[in-house]
Amino acid sequence: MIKVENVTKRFGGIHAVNGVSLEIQQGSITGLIGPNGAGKTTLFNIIAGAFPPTSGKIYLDGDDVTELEPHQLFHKGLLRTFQIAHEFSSLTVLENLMTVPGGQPGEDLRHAWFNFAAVRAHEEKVRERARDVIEFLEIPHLENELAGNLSGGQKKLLELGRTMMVDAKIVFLDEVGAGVNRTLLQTIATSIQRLNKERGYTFCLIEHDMDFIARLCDPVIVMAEGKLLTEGTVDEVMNNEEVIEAYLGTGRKHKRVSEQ
Amino acid sequence: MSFLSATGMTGGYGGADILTDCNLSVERGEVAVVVGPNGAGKSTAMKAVFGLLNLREGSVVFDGDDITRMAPQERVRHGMGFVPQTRNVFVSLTVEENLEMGAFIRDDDITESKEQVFSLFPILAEKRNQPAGELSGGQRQQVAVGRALMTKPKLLMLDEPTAGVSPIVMDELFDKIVEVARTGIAILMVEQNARQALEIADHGFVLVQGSNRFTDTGEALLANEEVRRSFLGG
Amino acid sequence: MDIANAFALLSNFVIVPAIAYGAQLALGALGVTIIFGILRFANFAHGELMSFGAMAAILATWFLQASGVSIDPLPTALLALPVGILAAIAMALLTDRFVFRFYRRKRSNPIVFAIVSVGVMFLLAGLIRIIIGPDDQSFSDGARFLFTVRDFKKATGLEQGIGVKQTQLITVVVALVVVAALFWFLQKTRWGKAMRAYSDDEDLALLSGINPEKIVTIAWVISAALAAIAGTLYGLDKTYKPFIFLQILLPIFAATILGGIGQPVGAVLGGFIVAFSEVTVTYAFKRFLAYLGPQDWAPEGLVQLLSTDYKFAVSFVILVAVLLVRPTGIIRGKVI
Amino acid sequence: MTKKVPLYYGAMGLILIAVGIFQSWTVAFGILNLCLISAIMALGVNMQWGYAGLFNVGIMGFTALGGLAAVLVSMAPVQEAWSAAGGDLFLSLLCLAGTIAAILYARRTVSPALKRYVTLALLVAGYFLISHFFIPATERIEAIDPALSGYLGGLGLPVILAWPIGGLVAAGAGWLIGKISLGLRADYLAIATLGISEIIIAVIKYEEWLSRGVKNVTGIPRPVPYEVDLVETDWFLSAVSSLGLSDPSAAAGVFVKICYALLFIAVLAVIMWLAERALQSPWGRMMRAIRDNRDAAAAMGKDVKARHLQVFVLGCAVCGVAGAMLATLDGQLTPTSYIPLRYTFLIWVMVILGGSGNNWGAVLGGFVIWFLWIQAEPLGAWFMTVITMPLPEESGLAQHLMAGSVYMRYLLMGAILLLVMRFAPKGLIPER
Amino acid sequence: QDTVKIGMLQGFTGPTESLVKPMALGGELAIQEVSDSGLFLGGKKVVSVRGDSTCVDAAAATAAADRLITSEGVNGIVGATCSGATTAVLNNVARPNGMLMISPSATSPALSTIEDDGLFFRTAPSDARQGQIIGDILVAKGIKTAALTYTNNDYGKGLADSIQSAFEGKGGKITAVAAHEDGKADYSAEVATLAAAGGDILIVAGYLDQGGKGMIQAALDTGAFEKFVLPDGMVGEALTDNFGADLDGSIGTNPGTDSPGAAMLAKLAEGKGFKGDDPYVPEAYDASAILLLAMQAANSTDPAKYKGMVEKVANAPGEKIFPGELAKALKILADGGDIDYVGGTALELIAPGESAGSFRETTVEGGKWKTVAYH
Ligand SMILES: Nc1ncnc2c1ncn2[C@@H]1O[C@H](COP(=O)(O)OP(=O)(O)OP(=O)(O)O)[C@@H](O)[C@H]1O
Ligand SMILES: Nc1ncnc2c1ncn2[C@@H]1O[C@H](COP(=O)(O)OP(=O)(O)OP(=O)(O)O)[C@@H](O)[C@H]1O
Ligand SMILES: [Mg+2]
Ligand SMILES: [Mg+2]
Repeated sequence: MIKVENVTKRFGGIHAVNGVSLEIQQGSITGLIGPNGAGKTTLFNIIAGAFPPTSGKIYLDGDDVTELEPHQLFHKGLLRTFQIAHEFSSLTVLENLMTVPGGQPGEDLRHAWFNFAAVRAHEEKVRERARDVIEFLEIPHLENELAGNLSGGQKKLLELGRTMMVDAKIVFLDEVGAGVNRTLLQTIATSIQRLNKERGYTFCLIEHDMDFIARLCDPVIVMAEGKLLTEGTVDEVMNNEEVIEAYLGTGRKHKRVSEQ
Repeated sequence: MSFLSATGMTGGYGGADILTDCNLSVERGEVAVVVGPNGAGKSTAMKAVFGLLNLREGSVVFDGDDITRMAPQERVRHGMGFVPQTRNVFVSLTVEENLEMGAFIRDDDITESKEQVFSLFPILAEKRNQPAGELSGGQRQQVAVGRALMTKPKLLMLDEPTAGVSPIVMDELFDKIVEVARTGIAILMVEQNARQALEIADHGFVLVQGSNRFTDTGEALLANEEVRRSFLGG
Repeated sequence: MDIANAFALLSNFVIVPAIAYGAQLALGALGVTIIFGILRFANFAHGELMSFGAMAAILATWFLQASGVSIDPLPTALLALPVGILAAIAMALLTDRFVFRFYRRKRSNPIVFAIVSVGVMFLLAGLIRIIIGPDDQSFSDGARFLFTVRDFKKATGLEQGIGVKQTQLITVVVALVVVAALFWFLQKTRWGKAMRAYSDDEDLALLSGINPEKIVTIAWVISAALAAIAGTLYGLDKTYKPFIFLQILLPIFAATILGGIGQPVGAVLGGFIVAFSEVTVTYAFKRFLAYLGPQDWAPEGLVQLLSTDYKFAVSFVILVAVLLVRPTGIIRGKVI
Repeated sequence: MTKKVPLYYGAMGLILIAVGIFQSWTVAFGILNLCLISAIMALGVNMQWGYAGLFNVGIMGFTALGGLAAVLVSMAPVQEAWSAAGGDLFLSLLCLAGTIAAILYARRTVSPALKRYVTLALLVAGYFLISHFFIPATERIEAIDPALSGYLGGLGLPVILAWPIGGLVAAGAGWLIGKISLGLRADYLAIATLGISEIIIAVIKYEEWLSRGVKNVTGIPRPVPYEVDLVETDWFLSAVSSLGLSDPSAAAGVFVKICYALLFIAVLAVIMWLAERALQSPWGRMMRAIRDNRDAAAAMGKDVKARHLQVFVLGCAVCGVAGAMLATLDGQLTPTSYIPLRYTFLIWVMVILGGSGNNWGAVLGGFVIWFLWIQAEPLGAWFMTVITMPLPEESGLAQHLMAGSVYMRYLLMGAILLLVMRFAPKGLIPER
Repeated sequence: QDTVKIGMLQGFTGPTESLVKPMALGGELAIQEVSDSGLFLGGKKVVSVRGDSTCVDAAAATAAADRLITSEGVNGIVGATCSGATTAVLNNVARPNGMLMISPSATSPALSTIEDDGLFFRTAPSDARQGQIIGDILVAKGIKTAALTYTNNDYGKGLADSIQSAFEGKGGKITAVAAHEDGKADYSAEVATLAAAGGDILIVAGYLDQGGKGMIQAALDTGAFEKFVLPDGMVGEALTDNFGADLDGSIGTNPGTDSPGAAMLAKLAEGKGFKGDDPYVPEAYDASAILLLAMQAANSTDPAKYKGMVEKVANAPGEKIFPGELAKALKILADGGDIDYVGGTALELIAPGESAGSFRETTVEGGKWKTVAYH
């Protein structure tokens, strides 16, 4: 579905992404992991069109989309979330969600001015869907809260919620879990699975919570220092020596302070 | 009286109260962890302890002094250090300058502390001359914690220090936190990686809708079925 | 071919004036860039602050002149400058205390600050005119020229001469010294770094134990001192007139942004670029080329790229072009 | 909060009525007319800043273009000028079109490596070709009776047409400028628009063949009757006497101002309706989303650049309409009168004071600030009189202060602005 | 009513602010004199009401005039300062309200032909006249080439046009023309252009405390020109105070006369603490004076009634009236006599209601203005 071909991105002297090639299969939930600064977010940004790669190509369903802008990719069914939440701070939670769907008649001034009935009818539909998403995220009490006033975790939820407002083909999730309560994260995982199974969404997600990855992802791609380290099933990756050394570590050795 | 004890904190951002009768406390050399669902008021409670929120009721006593009315920068001088959840590095300053700013109130030689931070987070030593705004999410988090450590605080408050940090760094961070605590510093932190956090915690507070739901030792909370199910993800 | 004369001509009409003008803009831009960089707003009152400082210096100069104090051949105004600086600082701190601090606490949008600074600008403009009146004031004394065109011609025997004014030299030297000092202060000293930290994130600065009020005070003191110096030197070189200070704000802002906001070195660079581009692009190269060409030959037209009518447009076109290619300014500056 | 809106507007109305009663009705309606124009300008700026967060400091330029349109539409054509230079002007226009076509064609056909050089070469060649016809033509035009004419004149159409055309001209300029500079960040956009607006003014000032430059165009025809004609019209005189008014010439003055006011109110109402409708629709929501976070909006499928351009052009058009209206009201185009203080900063003060993002706020801001701007003058004199009251009349200080009383306009404007901003920092009518 | 109000509508703020200060005082001096005489319309007092025409903002000027006429109820206006504001006020306020205006300083040639219903006068001559005179002076001095710079507004442009056409019509050559904007920081580019074109002398049609001064400064500093032609806007003590002997040999022209009126006014003004020979101060004094004298002659404060009297009091026949003699004039008029107002500018109104313009030619010698001749 997505094919990344030999992509490189340089910032000044830094090779944030360095010659990465990979493929994301239709219908899969692909995990992307790697140490901090491995270039995962940068790769996401390139795929989603936030900036062009220094070299290399991106294909979506066989079409070259390297040069496309984010909004064009959105209309091709490619959605993404941001690692650092990008809410519309002066809009309410409901409005944040209602803003998402493309092709709303009311976003065209001609309709906004002269075709109010159609606009209103469409608004009702969008509002309904937004309410469903809010329900799902367990934040109905925040419906009319300004997004700028949300807590850190709530903003991440909203970030996820926006991707549920349209029928996407492929969704890129950048650390949706960071800062989200683990119990809620379980629910999110379930729904990702459901969207994947029932609606056929393809997912690609960056996450540092290995339980989450283990539960959802196949395959898992590991990046380190801008390069592809390895790729495989969760088990293969988790037992890979290099991955353990660079990313996972050898286990927990914490003890309570007072016990020592 | 505990080293830090915040009692009966009630207040919010101007609208409805976010915190209602919230209590937090921690001793020297101990780690206390605050967990709870999103929007429970954990960050708000931290801000309240640090004086960034006007409390309607309640008091904060630190090291024997009532500091309820003290300005935040005064609290820093009194030995409190804080790493907020978001916007916790100076983006246009280099990594090294970020650390120096952490040590702003110190008048002694800071090279040693700096080296300690660099040895704890080797990646930062590599990027010491890069503006922190160009770092990856996880790297920034490391800078933020490093910056707070530079203060040499008596009480270190961390709001989700491990959010977005790779597992290996998270382990190291927790190790370091334990290490820091062992030097006699009190640590109060909010965590969503609650299980790992409670493992190293002496005390845990479960906050729900601005009030304490459970308060116990870390071990006991981990063992509590309801806590596990509702807040720790099973 | 007459290279010596050609060079003298070019120096006299392009290089020397552009350097002097550039230094004047640079001094103004330095003050603007500090506030822009640290407090994050475009201070439209800066021109009036320059005017205010200069006014105080003029009043002090008159007093000194009246009591017979002088430092010939240097202008007496230099002796009075500290008074101007103090007055400007006092005024800046006063406006901060009663105006800007309120919005800082409220965390208003930078545009609100900019608009409020327009209010301060109006206020100061009125105040200055009420105190010293709207007229031209000339207060320079001492020797005017380092060497005049005539001196130069006599000394070298050339047809073309170069003249350099004392104030031009003083302005250039002051601009260079100030930029070096500021650069050092911001990059190397503890308080300098704290200022940059504050400009990044006030909350976090607070958490690091930095006293925000102190940062703000330092920023205003520096900016106001620069304003007074720039205003006084400018007045010495041309004359003092309240109306002018609104006008030079425009190229000063252009210079600030061109150089990169918050960057002292950038401010100076920006000042010189604006000045040089204005002067060179509109310079009529007729006589210059005549000297370079064969004897008794001169180009027919004026050989002017652009009429002086549009001279200020040059700097803006350059500004826009630079910003499109390098949005942070020449030296990576801050973006509000 | 919504209750505040009628309250403020009511208060503003009462104040204007008070001016009518205590000063005079001509003054009141004179202020009202400019309040209405200011309100339209403020609406235009509010679209750009309040909806989309675009910091346009070039309002002056777009207003001036509107004014230029008023001249070009309504003034009578200068026949000598056309016959003296019309042909050459047409040729230079043809050359301009040819150059553009050649460049476009070349860019499509030439290899990418050469593109830049070919474009540059064509540009230079075109420049010389155009000036070959253009410069002599303009010189000939400007030589025709320079003290009174010396320009091409206009189309001689009714001046009302100039209002929409002024909007179109400003929109066209806005489109061009937006294309170039909307890629810039907020604060740089500001300085770019500031510069560009100065350039527009410079063109109007220096291209005398087009606008008479600094020699000003006066006597722009009116859309309403002239007072001098009215006082000689029977129906008017009989109306005046039937109303029991004693002074027909004063009544004529008020009548003309009321005519203007009605026209302006109609324009304001249309623009306001469109603006409100747009803001309250999903379009407005989208614009606010883009303003809050353009990266996220782009990722959510919003074409940020196109939307910015759209709203920028709309805002410019509204300013252009207002500019044309202003020139119509003044009856003249004086390029030197376009200064940023009056046409840019003052408008910004209106928007911020009224409450950015809120159309009702922007309009109110337009009213309040224009009112204060005008009334600052008598207020200043009054204030100084009060202050110097205790001083003996002959005292130097008192005389100095009284002489300074005209500068109280600045002082009072500043003080009023600061006070209102202080006690209603989000504007009188906040966004929500 | 017992007090008559005169609107002093001048550009108090903005680019002419420094020029206007003494002008307004000059205008008010005449008003004071008339008021104090106790002879005006049978003992009425006269007061001046100031309005700010700002010079550049037509809308503000209009609003100020509106206020003066309809709210303050003035009976005549002295103003406005700049030609643009004057036109706006005349078209939008004065004519519609039938109010009479006398401008002391609007010199644009366009105002000669404006439709005014006989309500507009000016005590300053049109710029067209000055251009003629400067052309004559230059030719008489044997100057063949000159560079020309003007302040970029209607005054500067109009004056520059008339100088150029007059000079070139007499066989001179203008090597280059460059406009300068007032209130800019730097004029080296303009001077460089003019220097490149060369010329025996530089004509500076600007303001002495604005860009005109900056141009001279830059020209002297770079040695581009050593002598200047200084039209009315440039003539003033401030200029010689500033440049001193550097200006030696420069030529100045400004409205002025050898009639003793100017000196008398200067003396009067001295007592009041301002300079009576600053630019346009005599014009302002005269504007106020003939306005009030016309009222006296018509025995009415209604513009429609006294507008016909303005030319009558200003021109012969009749007793010559100098500054400080307004009381005498009032008395003569009250007795039904005739006066010929001379005032500070040797005022002679020609059709269509503007000063014929008598000009003074000066030169700078040893850093001081010296009167050479009158034209
Ligand atoms: N705008 C930028 N300018 C310069 N360097 C950058 C920029 N953005 C990212 N980098 C560098 O690129 C590298 C990769 O960053 P990236 O954000 O892609 O990491 P990541 O894999 O997402 O890490 P994390 O898990 O911590 O979020 C980092 O070393 C970072 O410092
Ligand atoms: N600046 C603010 N203004 C108004 N309300 C706020 C503000 N910040 C947070 N809130 C509200 O206060 C409540 C508690 O927020 P807080 O940030 O303390 O939650 P939290 O427990 O830290 O959650 P998380 O785990 O998601 O970070 C939330 O419902 C949020 O909407
Ligand atoms: Mg990342
Ligand atoms: Mg939180």
